[in-house]
Amino acid sequence: MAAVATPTVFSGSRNEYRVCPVTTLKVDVAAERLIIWNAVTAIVALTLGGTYALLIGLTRWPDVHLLSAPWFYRLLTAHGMNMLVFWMVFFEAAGLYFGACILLNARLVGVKLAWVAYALMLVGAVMVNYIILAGEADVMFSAYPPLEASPLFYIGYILFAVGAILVCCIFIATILVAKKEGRYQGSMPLAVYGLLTAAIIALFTLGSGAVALIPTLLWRLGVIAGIDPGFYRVTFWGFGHSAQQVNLSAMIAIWYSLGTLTVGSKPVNEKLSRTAFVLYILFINLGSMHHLLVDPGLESVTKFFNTSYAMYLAVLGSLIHAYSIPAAIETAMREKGYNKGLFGWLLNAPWKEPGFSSLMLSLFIFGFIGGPTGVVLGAGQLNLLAHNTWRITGHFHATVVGGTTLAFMGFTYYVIPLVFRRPLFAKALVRWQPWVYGAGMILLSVSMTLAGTFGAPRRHWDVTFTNAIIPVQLPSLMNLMLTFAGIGTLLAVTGGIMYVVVCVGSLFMPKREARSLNPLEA
Amino acid sequence: MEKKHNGWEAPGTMVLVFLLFFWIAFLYFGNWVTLSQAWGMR
Amino acid sequence: MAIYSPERGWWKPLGREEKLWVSVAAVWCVFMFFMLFGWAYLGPQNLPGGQQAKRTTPAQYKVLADAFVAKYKIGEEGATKVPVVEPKAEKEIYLTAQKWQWTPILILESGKMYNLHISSLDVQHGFSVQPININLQILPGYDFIVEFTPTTKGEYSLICNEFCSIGHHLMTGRITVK
Amino acid sequence: MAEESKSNQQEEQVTLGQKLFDNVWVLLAAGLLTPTVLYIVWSLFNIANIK
Repeated sequence: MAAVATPTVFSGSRNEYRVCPVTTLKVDVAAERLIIWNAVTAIVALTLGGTYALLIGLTRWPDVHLLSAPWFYRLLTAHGMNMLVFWMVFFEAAGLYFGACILLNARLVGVKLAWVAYALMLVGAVMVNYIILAGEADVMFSAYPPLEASPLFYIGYILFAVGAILVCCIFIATILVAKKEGRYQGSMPLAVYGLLTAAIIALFTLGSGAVALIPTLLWRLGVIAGIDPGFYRVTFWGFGHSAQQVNLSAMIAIWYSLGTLTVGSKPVNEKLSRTAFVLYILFINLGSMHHLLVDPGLESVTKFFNTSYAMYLAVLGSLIHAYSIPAAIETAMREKGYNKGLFGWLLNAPWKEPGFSSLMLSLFIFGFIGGPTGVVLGAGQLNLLAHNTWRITGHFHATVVGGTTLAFMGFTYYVIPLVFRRPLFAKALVRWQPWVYGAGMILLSVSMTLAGTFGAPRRHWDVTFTNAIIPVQLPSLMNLMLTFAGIGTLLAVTGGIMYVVVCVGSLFMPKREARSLNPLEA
Repeated sequence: MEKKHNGWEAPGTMVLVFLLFFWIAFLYFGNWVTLSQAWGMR
Repeated sequence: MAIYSPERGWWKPLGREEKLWVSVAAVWCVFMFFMLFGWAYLGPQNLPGGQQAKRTTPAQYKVLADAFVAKYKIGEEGATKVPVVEPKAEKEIYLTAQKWQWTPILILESGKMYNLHISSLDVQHGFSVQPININLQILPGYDFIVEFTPTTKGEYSLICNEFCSIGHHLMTGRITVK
Repeated sequence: MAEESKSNQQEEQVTLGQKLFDNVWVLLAAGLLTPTVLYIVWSLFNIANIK
């Protein structure tokens, strides 16, 4: 910190730059290429995961019951891996390069290493997809030992994780070098701060994943005799749940960015927002304990302290963002003159603009459904009534899909004109996409939650238990909820198809510089 | 921050976050009620 | 401007509204934290604590569970002859999870306190009592001991809600409370 | 040179809190240490203590 920043921009650097005509930001061309490749790969993973989502959604709809049991479990495993890991992390890699290079006017450190990271992640993702579809890893996303998957599954998982660790290190190195070279003055922008939070959380996450998965691989290779399932659960969820906290932090960074891009909002208080991010860095990973609340062997104090993120301090962080993001939008809109009444600013907001509607829907779904259900499920005694039921699935579809995925989708509509430098394809579709996807996700996650309260288990092919030796009858209201969930799936998949059509179509639009910040006019 | 609405910077947001607060409290206590139907576990 | 660097000295006191909301949120967070412990005394139902588990192995556990079934067996049910067990005057009762069946069918007395031992002989399973929806994670190698008192009479179904390979949806069982 | 001393002066005015929040290494250490100790080590200690 004591070193004096000397503005030596460009000197001694082999990197090429272009200047964006709309934002006047300086763009490292090498980083831009990485952003494009990572983002495109993310969308391929989303397309795969979405196809599986349609098939498994139609299977859990009792009147349709499409797939056979083995294929249901197989595609559910593939759906989890593609959505929770590959789509998210590839998109976040693109986001980290964007934040570190473009927002800081900086050069990407270690371009070659970044391509190595991309290759590792790609090889890992392809291996995992292949081995699952080949039927040699019907173990779900969590892959609890002693369930056995082919060693190639774990090798793919680990290769992907190593690639992701490299991405985080490159990101951190880039912002450190940017500071040293004086590429930006003072503190980094809030959006980059959020991405830094995500990267730090990701490093813990991936380390914990390595501690879980490497011994499991050794066990599958016959090097060690076995692996303790309790040890695996602790370390795996240090990865599995924390990975969603990475998504959360990245999503919030994107919320702040979208607020600025759409209505020109400015954080109401930098200290407040940054404090919330620091609370995440410190405490949010303790939330991994949510998965272990009804596990044998852990003391109640361990469970309570960790599930509460040390006195709910990470929840406090979220509540701060829940205030500071809409407050920033409100003050920006009021400064523009929309000052009428309590909600004049909200009624006159640019709802037709896909970035803004995604932002607000994502805020709403995360804030009113995903977050609060998480707080309820995280209370130990209540978790007893919800563990492994479809309530859990409903909770994380509201957070990671209705929240994070929707925010990422909204951000894409800015990335395409500004980074890919192509106008959006089918603008009429773009306007409606966030609404269709958001509505589907609300219906899906609420139906899942309610079905779970009536006892519907997660990861389950047949809740009528037709061929079971001892018959079981679950309440008929649950069947109604399962049907609603099926309809929600169809709606959300429609929104997903709209998104993919827009993205793929845009790739074939003629290349040209953006003319406006508004993606519908660019 | 010059333009204030009756002395508040963001009164609409304040209403929204308090709605959120009551919603969380409702879900939290509402769920505790369901516990009384369950078996006593210690 | 969240995508641009802030002014140099951004460490500024919170405004009136920020202070109000942060205080409300912080009080609520602290309240929820203490209620986790509070409910342990006020609430009717709690998580099994850490001392309520023992290390075991599938082979060791099978010996205990088989002896329990042999001692109190009163009948059989279904195509695979699932034993029906009524453990009269016994506090320590054993339930076994194995692909894909909960064994045995238990007949318990309402209002009596039991130590229910649950473990798995193969992979992880999810103990789930319906329709009261009580759920526990069952691991091989861990003898999970749940102290509980069935308070309501009737037939309760057991299902498995942790994926336990391809026949997962066939795994059921029953607890009858008389 | 004048500019340099000016930015030096500004650096002095920045509060300790801001300096800590801006320090990537402090954040990194905190973010790795707290969950490792409170979640991983504590939980594994519990599990190791089962008889």
